[in-house]
Amino acid sequence: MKPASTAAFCFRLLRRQLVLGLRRPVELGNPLLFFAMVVALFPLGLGPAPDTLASFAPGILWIVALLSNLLTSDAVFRSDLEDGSLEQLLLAPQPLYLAALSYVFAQWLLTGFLLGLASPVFALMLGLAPAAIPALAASLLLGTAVLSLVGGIGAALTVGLKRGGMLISLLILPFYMPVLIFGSGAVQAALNGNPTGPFLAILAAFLCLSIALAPMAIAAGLRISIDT
Amino acid sequence: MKPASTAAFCFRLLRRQLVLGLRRPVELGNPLLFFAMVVALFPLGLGPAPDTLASFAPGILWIVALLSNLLTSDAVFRSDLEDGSLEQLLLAPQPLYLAALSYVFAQWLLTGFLLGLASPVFALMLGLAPAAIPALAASLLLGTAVLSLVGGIGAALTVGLKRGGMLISLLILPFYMPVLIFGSGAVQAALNGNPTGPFLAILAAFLCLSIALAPMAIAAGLRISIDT
Amino acid sequence: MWTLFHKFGSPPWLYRLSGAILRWLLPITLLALVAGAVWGLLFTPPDFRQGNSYRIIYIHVPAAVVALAGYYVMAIAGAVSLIWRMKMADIAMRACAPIGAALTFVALVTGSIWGKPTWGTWWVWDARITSMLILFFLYLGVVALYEAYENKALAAKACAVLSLVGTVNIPIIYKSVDWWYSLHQPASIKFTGGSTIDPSMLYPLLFMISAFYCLFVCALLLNMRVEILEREQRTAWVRALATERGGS
Amino acid sequence: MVNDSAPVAVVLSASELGLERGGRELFSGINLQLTRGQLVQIEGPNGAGKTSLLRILAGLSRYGFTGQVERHVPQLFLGHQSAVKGLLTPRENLAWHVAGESSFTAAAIDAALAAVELYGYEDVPSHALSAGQHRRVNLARLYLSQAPLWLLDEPFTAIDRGGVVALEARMLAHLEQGGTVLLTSHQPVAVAYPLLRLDLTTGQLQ
Amino acid sequence: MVNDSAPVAVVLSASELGLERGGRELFSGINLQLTRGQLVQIEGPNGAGKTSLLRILAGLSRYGFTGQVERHVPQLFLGHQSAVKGLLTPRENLAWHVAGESSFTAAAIDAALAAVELYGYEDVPSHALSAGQHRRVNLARLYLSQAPLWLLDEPFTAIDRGGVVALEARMLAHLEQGGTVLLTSHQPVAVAYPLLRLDLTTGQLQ
Amino acid sequence: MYFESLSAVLQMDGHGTFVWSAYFITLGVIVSMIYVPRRREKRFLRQLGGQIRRSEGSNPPSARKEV
Ligand code: HEM
Ligand SMILES: Nc1ncnc2c1ncn2[C@@H]1O[C@H](COP(=O)(O)OP(=O)(O)OP(=O)(O)O)[C@@H](O)[C@H]1O
Ligand SMILES: Nc1ncnc2c1ncn2[C@@H]1O[C@H](COP(=O)(O)OP(=O)(O)OP(=O)(O)O)[C@@H](O)[C@H]1O
Ligand SMILES: [Mg+2]
Ligand SMILES: [Mg+2]
Repeated sequence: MKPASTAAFCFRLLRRQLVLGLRRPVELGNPLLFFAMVVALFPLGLGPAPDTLASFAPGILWIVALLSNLLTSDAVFRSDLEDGSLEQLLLAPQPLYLAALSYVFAQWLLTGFLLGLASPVFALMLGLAPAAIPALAASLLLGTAVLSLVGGIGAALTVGLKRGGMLISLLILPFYMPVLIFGSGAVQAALNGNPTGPFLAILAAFLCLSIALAPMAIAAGLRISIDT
Repeated sequence: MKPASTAAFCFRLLRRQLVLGLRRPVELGNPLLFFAMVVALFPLGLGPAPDTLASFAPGILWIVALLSNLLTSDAVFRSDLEDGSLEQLLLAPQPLYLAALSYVFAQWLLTGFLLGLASPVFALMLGLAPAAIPALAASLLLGTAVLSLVGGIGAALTVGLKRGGMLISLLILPFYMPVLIFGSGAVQAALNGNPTGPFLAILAAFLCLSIALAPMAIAAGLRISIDT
Repeated sequence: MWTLFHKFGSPPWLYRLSGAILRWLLPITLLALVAGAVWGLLFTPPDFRQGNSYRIIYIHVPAAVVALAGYYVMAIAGAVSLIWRMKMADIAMRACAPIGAALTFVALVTGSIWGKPTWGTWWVWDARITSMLILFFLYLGVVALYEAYENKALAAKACAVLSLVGTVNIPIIYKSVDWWYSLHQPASIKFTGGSTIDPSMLYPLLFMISAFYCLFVCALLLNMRVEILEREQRTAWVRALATERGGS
Repeated sequence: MVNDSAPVAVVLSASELGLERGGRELFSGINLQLTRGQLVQIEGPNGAGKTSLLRILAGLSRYGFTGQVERHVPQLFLGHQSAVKGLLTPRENLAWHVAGESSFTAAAIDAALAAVELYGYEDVPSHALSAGQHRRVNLARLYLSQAPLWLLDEPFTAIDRGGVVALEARMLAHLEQGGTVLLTSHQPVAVAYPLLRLDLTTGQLQ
Repeated sequence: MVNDSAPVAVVLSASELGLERGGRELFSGINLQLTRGQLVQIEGPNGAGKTSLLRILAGLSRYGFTGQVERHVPQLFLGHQSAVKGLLTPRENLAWHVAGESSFTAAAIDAALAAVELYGYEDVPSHALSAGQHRRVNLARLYLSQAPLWLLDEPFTAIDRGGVVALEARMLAHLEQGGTVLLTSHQPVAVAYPLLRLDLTTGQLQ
Repeated sequence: MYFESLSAVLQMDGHGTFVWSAYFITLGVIVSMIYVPRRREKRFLRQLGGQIRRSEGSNPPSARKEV
């Protein structure tokens, strides 16, 4: 038997995950709805004064993006573990590193990517200055990819636990914090008329680092999780 | 066969749910840790200036409480559906209304109640004036009970769905909003030195209303969800 | 060298060695802690700006310093356990986490008590404090992950992965929090520079820091001993020990 | 609905049951009168509609079928899923069972667990049990419950040969005490007792 | 590790396997040499450790057991869980299977689904299938895969009698082509082929 | 010694509550850091010893293997 070529296999996995996500908005969550919902909560909770809201919009938008990523990360591998697909994935002859990357990439496309695309609308709802919107979208697109990769590590380590609850949020929120700082920093810089390039460059560096390392940690975590 | 008395049955259910929650100490600590971490995200996202943080504190704390409730109420019935316990619950001769109430009560004890008790610490971390802390704790204790009941309706309606659940939890969200408004209003009133009694009374009225009605809706939702 | 490495992998050897070390290290540590506390509390002059509340420094700073170092000890043990599959490294890593969490907790609580008279507030979002809070979360994460796994061999592997991820990340977290703080530049509150500290305060402080390091080693060994016994409970030497000492 | 006016012997009656699933008619015109002391096996290949019928009879499916069901006595339903919580021990699973039967004594629970050969596993978290042991926890309810009507969906799944024999003996005892058993199974049922078969295609009890 | 230097006939070898779970020794000293054309059934009551052994042999359990396993050929492992996604149709489940075998043609997939009597259900979401049909989707992989070594954990669960006969025929064909089958089952295996039994208590292959 | 009297030590110019509570909390944590593992070790050895004596005295009632 010759196994499927690795590229074909990864593409197949990606397609499968995307179809699953699109068939079931609950599972991978509907980050856009969550985002909209929580953005709507902020004026209610903080009071609707437009100027304070606008000045805090970068932080608020980034925090909400981070939370919506946190919530959906948990589910990346869970259903596959429960129905036995994960066992089969680990038995596949192709490198698990790339399979893990495919899973995370699909998750990012369905959450961070969509969110980055839709963020201008929410930014306008909170009264963010239009000048800062490109920086917001760009930082979200880059930053959420890092979040998805890091979140995947937490998901892989906790997926097999019978008594894990939402342990994942404890594990990965600390690792999310640098992304939050530089992400909201980029938008703030754009608001203040400073160059956003350095911020985006740092986020891109984070992304390179996590593309290189996170799938390895995910693969290790999955092997541990599957072992009862 | 004489079935167990209804009171004994409810007590048994409550005990079961609490033990299930406590078996995972992580699960128990989780709402608290989640609360702590998300509170820590705000200074990182919005900047550490103490006065702005303090002025946002009531809203921030209430939004975080609401989110952590939203996240945990989704799971109230899910594992019971997946392992078949929910079928058995619906076949029990005792009134489903009370069984539903037991489930929600256990969930509230493990989330909202703990959160209300721990909220003063987080309030101090965000620099909330000590005078507003009793109002915060009281409003959280009352309000999260309403949130748990309302969240239970959403959970019951969506638990059986293979696809599309997020939409219904979106339908539930409008019912959360009055709680958010009056809850953060109570804290704001205490901050400004106004009486908090009226706000708390309104929250208590919400609570009475939802104790009377929500379990009925939950029971109806469960019957629908179980029917394939 | 290689034989030493193998010896460290041998549970009964380590159990006996740790017993021997603890027999003299533990009393010394406790004595040093008490001596340092007395020195700091009674025999140093008060700070000219903060008065006597600065005496908290003799527990606050050592706890913070050792807690930070503990994370690296834990991560190194995790790496050893993953790469060489050494059981004792598993155990060391597992034992670091609760100790580190406890010390971080001490640093945060004493700091927050210190903050009240000094800055008039229990908490500020300062760079150092914020990153220490994050470190606390990291430690709790390792403890919780370990507790959540039922199979302790797997738990150790999972924690090793997590703490390695942490080692890559901690410098990043620290740098970004520093940068975040400098960006916002709140003028009202500032730590004084540590370099201007007077020798009459510095010596007891250095003494206390060493005592806390010893405390860390003692607690680590104590925790490792229990862990060794629980893991090895089916081996002959543990059962002999149990009949001998637990039989009464 | 539990209806006390019916003659005592009839424990469950259904008339003109019909069901359509995913555009296929699974069965129609099923008339069923279960009386005390009957052992009935629902027959049919995979996908015939056995589980669907059982859920209708138990009252779990309430919409989407045609016909009437009347339940006259308390019932015990064991479905495909075992209703066993992995985080609870077998003992806790039985003691705090959600089906609302009378509270069982600790001795009764231990006896039931011993009967399904889980002696020594009472205090192990159920997720650490093997597939068959997991199902046995659920089967222990057959030794505890006093419901006269049993509705069992594939009770032999994952059970070893000794376990199947014990289960058949338990069914026989129940039948001889005047109980009723309605079950589905792809394995032959070897009970020394007259076995009626319900054919889903014809709707006839033979 | 797939090791090509071994003699072709040996597909899997294990030496001195031992496992302890929850304070109980499940088995020890198991030595196993599987060669081409062998049909082996692992025997033992519920909780004996059959599933645990199979997972060790497949390479899914990597910690906590003693002994060595060497895998010389690609394998097909079917476990207790079916690895069938409810949201995908049977066709999609097979076409996008995660086990990384070669990409199957649509015709091959349809033929396999027909072989497990799911013709007409190819495009139904799998969660709308009955218990047996759900497992059949997974069994369809036996008609698609070209792995010489099959590790099957209770393949007959929830399958009706006709399905069991078809499955046995498929196993026979695989064995006659030089394949190897290692399975656990509480039901008797009726294949017209020499059946070896692995007794977990003695560790002997008979 | 810097202070003149015991009450001066306790009060520390009004900062006494802070300083002493910080020291006592630290003391509590340190004591538990040392005490908890020691107690766990003792209790574990006692339990295991008892278990061994029991299994030597009487055979386990079921046929399952106890290691
Ligand atoms: C609740 C949080 C904390 C509070 C309120 C706090 C408060 C203080 C105060 C008031 C001082 C004296 C500053 C001065 O001399 O003006 C101080 C010193 C110090 N703190 Fe903290 N602290 C906290 C957490 C931490 C943490 C987590 C660390 C460790 C990373 C830390 C490390 C230090 C060090 C090294 C000093 C002495 C050196 C210096 O004076 O700059 N503190 N702290
Ligand atoms: N949710 C659903 N939506 C649509 N069709 C369904 C649904 N659930 C089951 N079906 C269909 O109903 C039919 C009968 O299913 P059922 O589970 O009753 O079969 P069964 O006789 O119990 O089979 P098995 O022996 O495999 O358990 C199947 O053909 C299945 O496709
Ligand atoms: N996660 C676990 N932790 C502790 N013990 C476990 C765990 N999983 C299984 N066991 C124990 O291992 C033993 C063997 O389990 P296994 O699943 O291998 O049995 P099996 O032979 O496949 O049984 P069955 O016929 O019921 O499927 C059981 O006694 C079970 O209690
Ligand atoms: Mg069925
Ligand atoms: Mg098994």
